[in-house]
Amino acid sequence: MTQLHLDQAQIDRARDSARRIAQRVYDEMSRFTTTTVERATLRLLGVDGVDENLVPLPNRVVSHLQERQLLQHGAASAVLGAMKEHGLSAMQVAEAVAAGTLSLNRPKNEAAARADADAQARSMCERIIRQRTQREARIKSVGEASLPWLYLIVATGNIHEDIVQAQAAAEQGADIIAVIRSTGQSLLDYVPYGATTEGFGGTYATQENFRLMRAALDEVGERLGRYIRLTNYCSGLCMPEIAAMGAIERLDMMLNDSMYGIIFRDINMQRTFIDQFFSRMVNAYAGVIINTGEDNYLTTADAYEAAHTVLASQLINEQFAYLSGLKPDQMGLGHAFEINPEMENGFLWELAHAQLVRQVFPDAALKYMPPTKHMSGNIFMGHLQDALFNIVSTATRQNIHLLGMLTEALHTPLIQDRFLAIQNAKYVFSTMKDLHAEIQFKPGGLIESRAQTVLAEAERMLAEIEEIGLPAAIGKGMFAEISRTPDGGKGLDGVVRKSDDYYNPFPKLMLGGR
Amino acid sequence: MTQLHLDQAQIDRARDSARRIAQRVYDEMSRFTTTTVERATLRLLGVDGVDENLVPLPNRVVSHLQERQLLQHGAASAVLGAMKEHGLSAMQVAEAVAAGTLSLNRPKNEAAARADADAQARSMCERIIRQRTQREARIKSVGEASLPWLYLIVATGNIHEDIVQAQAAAEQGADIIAVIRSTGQSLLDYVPYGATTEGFGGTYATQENFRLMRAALDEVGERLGRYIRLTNYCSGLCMPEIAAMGAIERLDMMLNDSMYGIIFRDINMQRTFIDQFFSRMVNAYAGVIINTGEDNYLTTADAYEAAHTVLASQLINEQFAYLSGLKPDQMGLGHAFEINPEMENGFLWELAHAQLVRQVFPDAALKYMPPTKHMSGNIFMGHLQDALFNIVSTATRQNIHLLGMLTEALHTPLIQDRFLAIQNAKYVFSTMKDLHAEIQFKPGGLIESRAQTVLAEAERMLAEIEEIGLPAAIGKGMFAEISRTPDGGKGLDGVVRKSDDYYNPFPKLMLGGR
Amino acid sequence: MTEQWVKPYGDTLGDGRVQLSFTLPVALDETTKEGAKRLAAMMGIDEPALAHAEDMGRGFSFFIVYGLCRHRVDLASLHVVKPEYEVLDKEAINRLIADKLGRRMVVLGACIETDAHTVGIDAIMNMKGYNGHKGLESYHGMRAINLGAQVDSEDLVARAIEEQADVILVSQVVTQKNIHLDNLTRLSDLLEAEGLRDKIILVVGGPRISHELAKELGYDAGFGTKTYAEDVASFVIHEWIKRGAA
Amino acid sequence: MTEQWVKPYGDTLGDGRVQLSFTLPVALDETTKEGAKRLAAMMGIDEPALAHAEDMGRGFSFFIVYGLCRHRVDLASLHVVKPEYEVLDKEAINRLIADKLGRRMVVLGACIETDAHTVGIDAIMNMKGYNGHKGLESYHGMRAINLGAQVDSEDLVARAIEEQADVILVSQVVTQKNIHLDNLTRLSDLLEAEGLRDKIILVVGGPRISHELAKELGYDAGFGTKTYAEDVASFVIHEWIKRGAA
Ligand code: B12
Ligand code: B12
Ligand SMILES: Cc1ncc(COP(=O)(O)O)c(C=O)c1O
Ligand SMILES: Cc1ncc(COP(=O)(O)O)c(C=O)c1O
Repeated sequence: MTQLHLDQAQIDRARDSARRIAQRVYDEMSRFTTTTVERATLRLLGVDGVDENLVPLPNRVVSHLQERQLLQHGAASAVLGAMKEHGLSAMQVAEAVAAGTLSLNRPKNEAAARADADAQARSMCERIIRQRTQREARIKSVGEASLPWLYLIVATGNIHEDIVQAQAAAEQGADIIAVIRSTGQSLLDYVPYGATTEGFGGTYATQENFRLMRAALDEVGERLGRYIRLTNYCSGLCMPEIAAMGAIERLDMMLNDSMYGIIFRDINMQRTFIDQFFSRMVNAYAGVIINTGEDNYLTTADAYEAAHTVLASQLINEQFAYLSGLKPDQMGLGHAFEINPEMENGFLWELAHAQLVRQVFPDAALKYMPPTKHMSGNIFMGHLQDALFNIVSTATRQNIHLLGMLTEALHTPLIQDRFLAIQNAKYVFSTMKDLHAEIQFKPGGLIESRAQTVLAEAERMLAEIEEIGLPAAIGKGMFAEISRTPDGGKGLDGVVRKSDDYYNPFPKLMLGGR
Repeated sequence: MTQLHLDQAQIDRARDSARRIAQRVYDEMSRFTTTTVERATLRLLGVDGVDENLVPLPNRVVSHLQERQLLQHGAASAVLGAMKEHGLSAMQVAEAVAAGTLSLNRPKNEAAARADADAQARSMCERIIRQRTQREARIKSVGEASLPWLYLIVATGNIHEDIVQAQAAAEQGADIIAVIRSTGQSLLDYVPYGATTEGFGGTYATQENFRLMRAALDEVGERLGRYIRLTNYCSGLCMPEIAAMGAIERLDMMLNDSMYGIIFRDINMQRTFIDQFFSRMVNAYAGVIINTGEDNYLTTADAYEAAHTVLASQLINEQFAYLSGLKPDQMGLGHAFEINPEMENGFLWELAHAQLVRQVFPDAALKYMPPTKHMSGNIFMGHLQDALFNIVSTATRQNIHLLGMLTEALHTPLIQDRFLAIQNAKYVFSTMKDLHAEIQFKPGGLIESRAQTVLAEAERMLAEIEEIGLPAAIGKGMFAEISRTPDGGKGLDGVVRKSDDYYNPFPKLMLGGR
Repeated sequence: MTEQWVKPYGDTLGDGRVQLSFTLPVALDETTKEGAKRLAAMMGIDEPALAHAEDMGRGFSFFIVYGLCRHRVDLASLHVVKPEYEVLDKEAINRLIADKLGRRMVVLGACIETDAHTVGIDAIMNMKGYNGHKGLESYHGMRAINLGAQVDSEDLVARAIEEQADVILVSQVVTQKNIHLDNLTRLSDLLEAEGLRDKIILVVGGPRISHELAKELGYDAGFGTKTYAEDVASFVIHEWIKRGAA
Repeated sequence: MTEQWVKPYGDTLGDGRVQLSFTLPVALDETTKEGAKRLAAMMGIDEPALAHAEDMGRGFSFFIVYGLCRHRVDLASLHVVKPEYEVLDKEAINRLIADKLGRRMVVLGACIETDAHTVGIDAIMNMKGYNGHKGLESYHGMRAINLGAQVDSEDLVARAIEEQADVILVSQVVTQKNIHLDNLTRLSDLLEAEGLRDKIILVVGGPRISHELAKELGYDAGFGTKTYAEDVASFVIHEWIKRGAA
């Protein structure tokens, strides 16, 4: 497609607003840590496993520190201090705490504990870098998928069945496999442990499940000569821990949004902003591509009326991402083809919107979501909606292409649904291969005007948010028509004001001294 | 769509070649009549019905004249002479001939017989004009469908079941109903009689079936507030008779091609050209829109390689149509979306071709056919091929839009196949309503270049045909890769050289003195 | 009652034509194809024709079958369980509530347990409503309290007691592995345990919910796709009146 | 033989998930919907869910159903009728013909009776072939005569006598109202009547033709979609050798 005529100064103004909005949240929130940030820190320092009640050890240790009013100093130095004092490994410390045989205190020698923590953290960072290097090496040796990457979900609830489906999907042409998470996991304030075989609408995200799926995809990728990317959900009450687990197990992408949990899971907003910062930092360091969740707005709000909220949110997500060290090519900013199929000229509006997003974020790894909300049980009609989505995607050069399922309104995908979805996308992408370069928008026409309008509305919205602050904006239901308050929602009890001597070894290692 | 840059002089040259090609065939063929032209003439003069062996009376009379070496003078004056001499109606003459109680001769008073024939013919012409007027009045009173007209087939083999399906189709959105003809009817050298309930892959075309379906569509059209057009096949060995029946029963459209029978039914070419001229004259007079059959070429030849043969044939069909008095808006020149779905950029080539045809024939009522050849038993994939066809159709503003069936490779349409086809088209046409005006072709791009190439190839092909003559071109297999010779094929025995005093009252009435 | 037998219809009355698609967990070969046809035959499909058979890789094959269904059903013999009430408009409902209750009816709504799909319950409860049909919040005869997503059954029951609810409306959208059955049973058991079941009109809705299923689970009614606030409200006031009469 | 039971597979081994669509010749209402589910149940579909139900106007309704197929089939128990031969390449076939016949094999091809779909028979017979697989005309061991469309069975048999044909290849594409069965039976009866049936290898092909059907009709083999010249040629020479041996 030729470019739409957009006012670059207007884009810059909108982006500047977003930067100040994000910075203000960041400045306010960096005075806090959370239970899950500390648990993630412990995981990165080597604590894993569960107690006899299946409570993860990182939870046990952090609760212990919280009870003893120590968490505000950061979990790292207390644990590292105990390791040195008792000659234990991190795991042994955690086990002892869980067994009640060890009580943690502030380290005798804070400086030494910090130095130890740094050393331990450095070795984890090296491990993560090795995974990152291995990803690059594998892509080089087995081969890289061509753009757009076809993204498919598996959601059987059973990791072993998921593997069967994921490998079949890869054989059929998937470039990315997302293991959908069980409903409800995002509200668990711990991460389940081990391989799991029961879940509803998805499979629990656990480190072992990550590992199993990673190995399965490496195997099938080698066979197919195409590196198959693995994705999971870095959202909910354990966002930072999932990021840590993903970094260790070489996940390639993570759903990771700055506001999704607040809006769609009623998770407390302070908690989310803090967790989000830490998790993104880990993702950035691990070379993970994050996927933001603006597409979700259009499942509750109308795709035409709320188009500008998607763009405004993307600009905010982008700025939060920069603050955590993510590069543009790690930003899978999300948007979606959620237009009502009964709307006259709906296709034109989707085309305008997708192209607008493409131009505002020329270097981002845009994630484009298929129709979901207006899919019905008429699978034949649904297959067509997906085809039109595929067309817009190729015409506007999206990067990460989630495949629409003809049975979206009915069930998580059956194996044949995925098969048909891939055929749909491959047909469209091939028969329209060069369409994007051949077709031009009429200057001043409906499509261009629509894009300009959406941009102007997004600019105005961001100016308003800058005025009142992001929490107030969310309070007003400016995103997805859902309103949340700063002190409402789940997980506020996990937010802890840092003491002045709070210590965490990772930010300086991962962000390079921020 | 904006216009492609095409060389108008090149178009003019191609059209001039086609004019000379058609004129030459016309000049050679107007020295002949055929058995079916004479039978059609008799039908228009009021002969109908069958004998006890179900042989139609027009056939009995024409055979009788042929046996008596009288056919070369034209059937009209012999019959009219006998009417006057014996005080009989046309039907009574035919019955008497069939019963063997009357032998026809040259009329005693040739001039009087001709005058009677003229009078009788004039009253039939008035009847046809009344049907034409009624069509216009009905369109005005019940309402006209919006463009493109959705064209659906019914093909149960049973006229009563066809009516059920046709009315259901109209309710679902069809603007045009085509009653597909039984396989094999085109090779019958007579037209079956009465309502029929057995056919294979279609229902016999009979005057009674025409009448029943016309009434059913008038009824449903009134209910829906939309005049529903009726189509049948004016092809095969009885082309002129079908035209006559259609004119009488107010059919609105007719498949009527100058070469289809030659190429696809191996009907003798002389026979076809003569029959074609007469049938088109009747169609023109009755206000019928003809549909030509170039789409069929691409069922045997490749859609990409043979694209120019379609254009060349359309130009020839156009010139033949002018010779018979058809106006551009009665010319449903045919083309088709028959590209191999596995061909890279295939959609672009189809877009180029459809737009080329649109621009070369700006005033024609273009008939655009859906994918058929590359449809497979994978109905889900087929539904998508049909959607892409729908897109090209609306983007290039076609007039008569045949609906593609997801089960094309399997069976004549089930009621649900039609239902889904209409949903497909309506969705595309609505969601892309103004796309045609919004999207422009890149100047000098792949699409434009492709259109220019096809045009150039068509011009070259027509120049070559002009050189060697149309019969020789057909002999060389230049259309559809099928070769036919001037004396080969079925029906040559029905070609009769006109005597110098050959008389037929219709051309001068219908063409206004040509 | 006169019988009314029907059969699937393709292009001729009684032809029985149906379309079928499925996957078999085996690689494609002649035997698998025969197996696919055999399965169709076991379903009572005469002349099953494999319209399409395609290998999906990794030992899976996809099939599309057309054929003639031998079965027929007598529609006249079917007894369809559906809530019996007349759909009224907002005014009429408000008037009935005023008449019969003499106070506002308290309606509690929630998406229970792990289910977070609120769009459906919002469509019924919230002011805005759905497709131009205003929600229960807009009925001045009702006090409509929407608790939103992922509400624990315990919390819902506690709240029902607190608010002296007349009606509980629950939404269940996720049905994978039949999780909705567990959730719904759990709620009604809790209400039973609190001795509230008879006092409260208990209604469930969602795209895969039928009235029949709701009744089986001991609910008073079930509503599927394309339900509007007035449908539920009409049922509820009707049910209230019926209970009063009983 | 060890049993190999299979069931349709959706997302869990043994779940039996299938998709179904059909029309009922009645207007849509709750009873019709129930009827649709009942039909699915009669087919052995457990938990039939109406994914979609839509009125089509004029007393027709369209249904899409998903459910769990109760049936399973033991693949190991199936005996698939298929022509037994090894597919050879052109060279090998030509060599075998030279060896065993010592002359060119005469192959007559036609689309018989009302059927005018020549693309299939052309794909097998003509020089050009199909999808890069050359047709029988290109086999120097064969004299391939393609009579084209709508050939009367009588004419075909007469020509077979005249040419001393070894093989007749017929194509049947139109199958509506089973017209192909009539046509094919007619041809084989005529050959029988002429006493030619045993002398000639008789093969039929077309998109809806299976080997099983061909055998039932008394043909030597049947070929469906995606057949190439070498498949037929391999069968034919194999059959010739087998007959010689017998
Ligand atoms: C929007 C949506 C979401 C949004 C929800 C946002 C929100 N605040 O509600 C988000 C993105 C958050 C989401 C998340 C998930 N979703 Co979701 N989602 C959908 C989607 C696209 C649309 C649902 C919708 O809003 N429909 C519109 C409303 C108006 O329709 P409705 O719910 O049917 O409601 C009407 C009637 O049913 C009835 N009704 C409904 N409730 C009630 C209650 C009463 C009392 C009454 C009277 C009537 C009534 O009236 C309503 C109006 O007419 C569907 C797919 C689809 N097209 O249907 C999937 C879908 C429902 N989701 C699904 C899944 C699996 C999930 C996840 C579990 C995936 C995951 N593992 O991450 C998550 C987790 C959510 C959770 N914990 O529950 C599956 C469910 C599969 C199944 N049958 O079990 C679906 C079908 C998609 C799929 N094919 O996989 N989802
Ligand atoms: C092209 C075509 C035509 C062309 C035919 C041109 C020609 N010269 O052949 C035209 C436009 C003339 C035509 C007309 C009609 N057609 Co037509 N046509 C088709 C179409 C689109 C493609 C068929 C084709 O060429 N396939 C490609 C070839 C290569 O595949 P194939 O035939 O399967 O052949 C392969 C194998 O089957 C096998 N094979 C085939 N024959 C043989 C023989 C032997 C011995 C062997 C070993 C193998 C073999 O090998 C081949 C190569 O692998 C199909 C729909 C579709 N997509 O399939 C409808 C279709 C076949 N036609 C159909 C109908 C009804 C008609 C008409 C009767 C409609 C009408 N009433 O006017 C007419 C009349 C034709 C007649 N008298 O027979 C129906 C048949 C329905 C049915 N099952 O009965 C179809 C399915 C369309 C539909 N859905 O309605 N048609
Ligand atoms: C950014 C983001 N996070 C998470 C999820 C999944 O939700 P949860 O993990 O909270 O169930 C989604 C849903 O698509 C999402 O877009
Ligand atoms: C112009 C034309 N005539 C006739 C037919 C139908 O063929 P027939 O009537 O010879 O069976 C077609 C086929 O689509 C056609 O395009």
